[in-house]
Amino acid sequence: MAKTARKIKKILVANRGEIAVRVVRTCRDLGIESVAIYSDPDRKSLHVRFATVAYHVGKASPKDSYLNIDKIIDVAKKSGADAIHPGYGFLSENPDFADAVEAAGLWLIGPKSKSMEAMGTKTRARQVMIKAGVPVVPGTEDPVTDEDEAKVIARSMGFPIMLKAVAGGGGKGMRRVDREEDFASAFRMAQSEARNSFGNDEVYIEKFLNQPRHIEMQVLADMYGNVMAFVERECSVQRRHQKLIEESPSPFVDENMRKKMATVAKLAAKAVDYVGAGTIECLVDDQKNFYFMEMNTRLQVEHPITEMVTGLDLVAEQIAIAEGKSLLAKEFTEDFRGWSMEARVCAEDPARDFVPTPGKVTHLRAPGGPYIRTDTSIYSGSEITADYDPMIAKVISWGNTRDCARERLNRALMEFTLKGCTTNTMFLRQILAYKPFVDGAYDTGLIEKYFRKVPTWYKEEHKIVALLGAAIFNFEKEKRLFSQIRVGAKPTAPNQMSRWRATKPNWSF
Amino acid sequence: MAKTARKIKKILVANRGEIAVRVVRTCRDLGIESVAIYSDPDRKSLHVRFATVAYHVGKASPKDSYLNIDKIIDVAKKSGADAIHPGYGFLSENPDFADAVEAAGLWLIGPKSKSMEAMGTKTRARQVMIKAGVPVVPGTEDPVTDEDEAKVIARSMGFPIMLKAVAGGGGKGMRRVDREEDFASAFRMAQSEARNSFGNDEVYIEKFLNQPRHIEMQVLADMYGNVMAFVERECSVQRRHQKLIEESPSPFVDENMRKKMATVAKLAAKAVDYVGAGTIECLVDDQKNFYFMEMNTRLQVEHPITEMVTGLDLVAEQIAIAEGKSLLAKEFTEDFRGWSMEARVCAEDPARDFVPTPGKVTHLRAPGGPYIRTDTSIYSGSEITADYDPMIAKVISWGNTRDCARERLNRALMEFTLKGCTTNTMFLRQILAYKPFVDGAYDTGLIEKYFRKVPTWYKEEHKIVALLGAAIFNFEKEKRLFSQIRVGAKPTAPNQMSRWRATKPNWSF
Amino acid sequence: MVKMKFVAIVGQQEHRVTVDDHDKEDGIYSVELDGRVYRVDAKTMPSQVISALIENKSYDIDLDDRDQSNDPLDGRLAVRVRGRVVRLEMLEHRRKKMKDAATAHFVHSGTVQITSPMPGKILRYLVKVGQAVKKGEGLVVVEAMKMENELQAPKDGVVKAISSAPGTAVDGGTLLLVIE
Amino acid sequence: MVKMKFVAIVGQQEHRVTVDDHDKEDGIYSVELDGRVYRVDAKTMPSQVISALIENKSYDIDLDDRDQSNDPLDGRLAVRVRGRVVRLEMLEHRRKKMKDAATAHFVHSGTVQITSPMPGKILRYLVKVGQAVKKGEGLVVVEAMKMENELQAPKDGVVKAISSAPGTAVDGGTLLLVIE
Repeated sequence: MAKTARKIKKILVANRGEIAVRVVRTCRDLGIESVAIYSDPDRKSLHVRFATVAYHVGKASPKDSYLNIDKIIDVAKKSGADAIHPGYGFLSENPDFADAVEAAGLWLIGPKSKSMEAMGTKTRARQVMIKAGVPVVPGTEDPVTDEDEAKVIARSMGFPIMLKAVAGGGGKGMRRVDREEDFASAFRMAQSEARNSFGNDEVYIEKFLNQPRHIEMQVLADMYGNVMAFVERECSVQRRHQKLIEESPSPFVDENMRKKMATVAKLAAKAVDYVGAGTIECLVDDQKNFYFMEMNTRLQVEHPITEMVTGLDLVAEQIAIAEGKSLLAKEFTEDFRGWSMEARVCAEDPARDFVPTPGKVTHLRAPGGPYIRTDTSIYSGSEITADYDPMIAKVISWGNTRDCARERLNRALMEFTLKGCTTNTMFLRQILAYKPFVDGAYDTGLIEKYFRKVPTWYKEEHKIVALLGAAIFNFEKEKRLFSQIRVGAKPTAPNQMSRWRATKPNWSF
Repeated sequence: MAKTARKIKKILVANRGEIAVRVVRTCRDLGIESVAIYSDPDRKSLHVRFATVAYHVGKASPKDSYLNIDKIIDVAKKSGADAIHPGYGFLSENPDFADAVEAAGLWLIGPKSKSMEAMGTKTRARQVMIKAGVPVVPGTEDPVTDEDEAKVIARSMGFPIMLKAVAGGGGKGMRRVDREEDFASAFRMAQSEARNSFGNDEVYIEKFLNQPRHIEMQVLADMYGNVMAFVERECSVQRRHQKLIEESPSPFVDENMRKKMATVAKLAAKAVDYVGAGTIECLVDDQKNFYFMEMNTRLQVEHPITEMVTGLDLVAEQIAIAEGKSLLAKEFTEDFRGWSMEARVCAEDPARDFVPTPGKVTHLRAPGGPYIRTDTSIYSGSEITADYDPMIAKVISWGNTRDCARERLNRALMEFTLKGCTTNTMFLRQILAYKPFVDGAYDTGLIEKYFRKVPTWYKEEHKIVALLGAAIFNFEKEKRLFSQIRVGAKPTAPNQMSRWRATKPNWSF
Repeated sequence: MVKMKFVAIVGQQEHRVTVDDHDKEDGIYSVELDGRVYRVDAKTMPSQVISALIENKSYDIDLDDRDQSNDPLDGRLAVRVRGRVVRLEMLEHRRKKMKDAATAHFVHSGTVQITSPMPGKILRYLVKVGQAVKKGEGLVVVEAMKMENELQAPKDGVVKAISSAPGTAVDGGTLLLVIE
Repeated sequence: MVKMKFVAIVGQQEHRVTVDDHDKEDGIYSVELDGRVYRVDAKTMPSQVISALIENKSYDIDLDDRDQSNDPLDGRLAVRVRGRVVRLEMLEHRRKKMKDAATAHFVHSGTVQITSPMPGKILRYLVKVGQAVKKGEGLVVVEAMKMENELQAPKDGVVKAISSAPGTAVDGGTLLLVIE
């Protein structure tokens, strides 16, 4: 990239969790100082410990801390930061924040507020894209507010339909409705989630495509109107519209389709004068037709798989663009290598309807070995609080072939060992070994299909081993209890295998 | 690679530590079952926990366990393994073992015993190489046994000279002698180390080259006489002939030299009918002349840096070759990408003359993020025993440029957190930041040069922070002691910050 | 050498287990399960994990007793083996007898307590005290980790009590409401 | 609120440190070092690590007291900050006074004890009891982690005692021989 006059020396990372750690790492690699911010429960988080300096910004609730624009700008000034990296989520797509950063004389590592605005509400974005000649999913052009009116529109469109929060993103405020009788409750839930997540309860209706795939294009755009598109990411493995496993390239996309998608992605980015890293999410039907769904005007959670197949550091690219560097004329739709997959490890229990499982991490052993990357903010001794997202780690693999990347990811998830809360690693491994996924012949209905027949959570071998282990565990416990009785009922020492814990008295009425 | 009739289904890994874990990982990725062997102190090691099955083979002393050929062959048969991977060290270059494996009707993942023999003693290897037209370092053709005679030879060659164990490898039994008056003790130490390490106390004398670099060529050879050479590895960062930091490619080697070295490496491998993965180690003088030093007829510790720049899994390649597959006609001397570096993390204290620091690992946090790979067999709760090598982990980085790989490795070593024993991570980071290394202008004298002026182990800032931390630590300790006195001198609970440990009574006489 | 008998329940099935420890070697056990004897080399790892070699097969067995109350007759364990979680109850056989005797006298009432399955925040109640509810009807919405989770009625009945106000932070296991 | 005074020694230098804890907030301290006051937000991490924010600068401070004997007057700590190890002694000021008083009466003899710097095995002694040795002369070879380590005489003297036979496994700190 060409030399430029301005140089960023200190970056405030307006985020938490693995993405804050991720950004701090690149800052270190580039010799840039980093400023962490943290809420009450995050004081001991890894991003605070890894950053050069750290500032407290408020209580657990995001609006008091990670969404508190005034406070964050104040910390940026106080700490001497010259730029702010917003990560994903929180303020990353908030045009008011972008304006506030600019007004404070700081640089936002991201697009201008007007690009965010144009893409910020889904209905507005659809209008802009239609004008730019980008194909969009059939649906309402404007938000629908009245439940009965909405139901009429849905009926005329034909079920299944999708309800989507106008201000939405990241799968929140999104509901698929298959039958008219489910419409009312789904509409209310979508509105409620939208209000709680984005402070805006407007939703609109989209046609639900047949066997749709979720395929997205990463773009980078510099200040001089150059836009670069990358090899696609396939993100169809979703549960409740939350991505679980992503891969790049997609097993469904051929060279011709990739070229077309890249052209459209660049068109979309140019239509909103985009600067920085962004992603054009598309729905793709079984005929390889693709439709613009939304543009995420920030880094994606799944950006590492694009890094793995291109050798780039997308955070470093974001910083370079913010420093005013111009993009190389290189096409990463052709120049990519091998295959990469990412699995999102979440603190939730798939065997109990994915109930969240916050808790204290008593032991963590991250996977290792060839072509495995782990991005996480947890460690042995850290606390997974109920205040934030259940995603606690991303495990990323690379291989010369898809099968190779898949087997490595499977192995890495087997190695991933966390004690203190249940995670979804086994579920992720079951999906990786599930035939439609192995064959690359899947769509966003994969998880639902998987659950249509109740999965066997364990086999006879596992049951026998569990019984043997549990018997030995209790045998040792009984031996200890017995010896304590004999020497006079000393309390069991902490941190031994036995844990007769006193629980809180039950609430009574 | 071409299809073949034989397929390996179960591999016994005749090793321990990180390399055993490394091999088991590839077995998993390929769907091959693995058989671990372990000595008394290794029962809880990661390779035992990761393997499909595990067998005890004897006491801590290698000759009772990891060098016990009969026992290992016995386990291989009992477990139903069809092949043995020897890792590095231990039996990996032992022709008797290779013969025993073959005699038992098993496959060794490695070369034939006659190739090992030809390269097994340094003097023999030199003779074979001279015959094949490979340049060797000037020195004695035969072992020298008489101290006085040896001194005369050394004097005539001119100091500095190198004493090397004929059966040596891995830097053991190797001494540099700068002055005649140091010769006698060095000769005896080299003989003694050689005897203890290899059961053979023969040593020979080589001329010590001026500002020599240690650069080596990885080769792969199939059963059909095809040999493939790879981009070189630079391993000149050594302390007492133990490699500490390796990189690929070398900052010193240009395309022309690489081509020449590849040609010679293939010549060397072919001269001994080599099959499998091997490494031709060369000494290179400041005029870019290179001399054959030895061939390691097994996988190297530093093989991951070659993997990182080529995208291959060298263990998988070894297995494929053992299955009879033929090599692709691809030249990895040209087709490599970016730069990779490896640092060897050892349980030793550089500030106290690198004294070994075995102990119990109470906390481990492995580094993560983009382009960082960690190969290790330790974990929170594992034991680092004094019985084996002090190398406990390899941290490997990749980058598009050398600087990028170097900064990432530096960052990863900063993240590498181990409690329970002192490691050399800070020392490794100091070398990574040391100007001759940063400039790529270094030779095997780098570490010595670094220590010529006593390194500052810390700065004023670190001292102040250490004082503040220590004061708070003792403040809390005193508060606890005080409260205990008041409530009646209860013992301090374990696992709190304070640890007034009872030490063993001192030995008295 | 110590020998103990256990009764285990997995799902609906009952299993008999006898454990013997080795008199000389630490961490070596002879375990009889449903008539078959296994030699188990079991070593304790940090955080309630056992590294076991069972006929040389290597397993990490991860034992989680967090669901146990402080009742010594509560032998519930969640055991993870190669990623799979097996939920079971394992009790020394005399304890099991005590428990069975105690349970025999206990008559189940028609009361069901709805507790929070995870730590979180009560967002809103969808029912009122005295209201009749049908099986599957939404009762209360708990937010945890940014996801709204609707808890549904496990049976038809009437809401007898509501424990707390919306906005309250709750632990896993906290009583939210009672249906009779 | 508690306030304590400490005396610290780093190398040859002595430092005065006063620590105050905050009366309301846990883990907030006011520490005066050589006349300058620092506000330190110090949180305890597993394995004797403190995560400290000192004027917002973030440090992991890793405290190692393994070298301490069980003498309460032994305040030796190895403190690691950003990879650097600072060895120091930190004692509450009254303990320091007690220690100084005790040491004042202690007359150094010319005896030096040579202890093993690490766990390992005694390979061989290079000297005999009664033998005169010169500074820098090899005394004993200890093997640890496959490396032979020769321990050398720190001063001229005579070997007074040899503790153990070659082949013996030793811990770090085990006495190997005595020179007078």
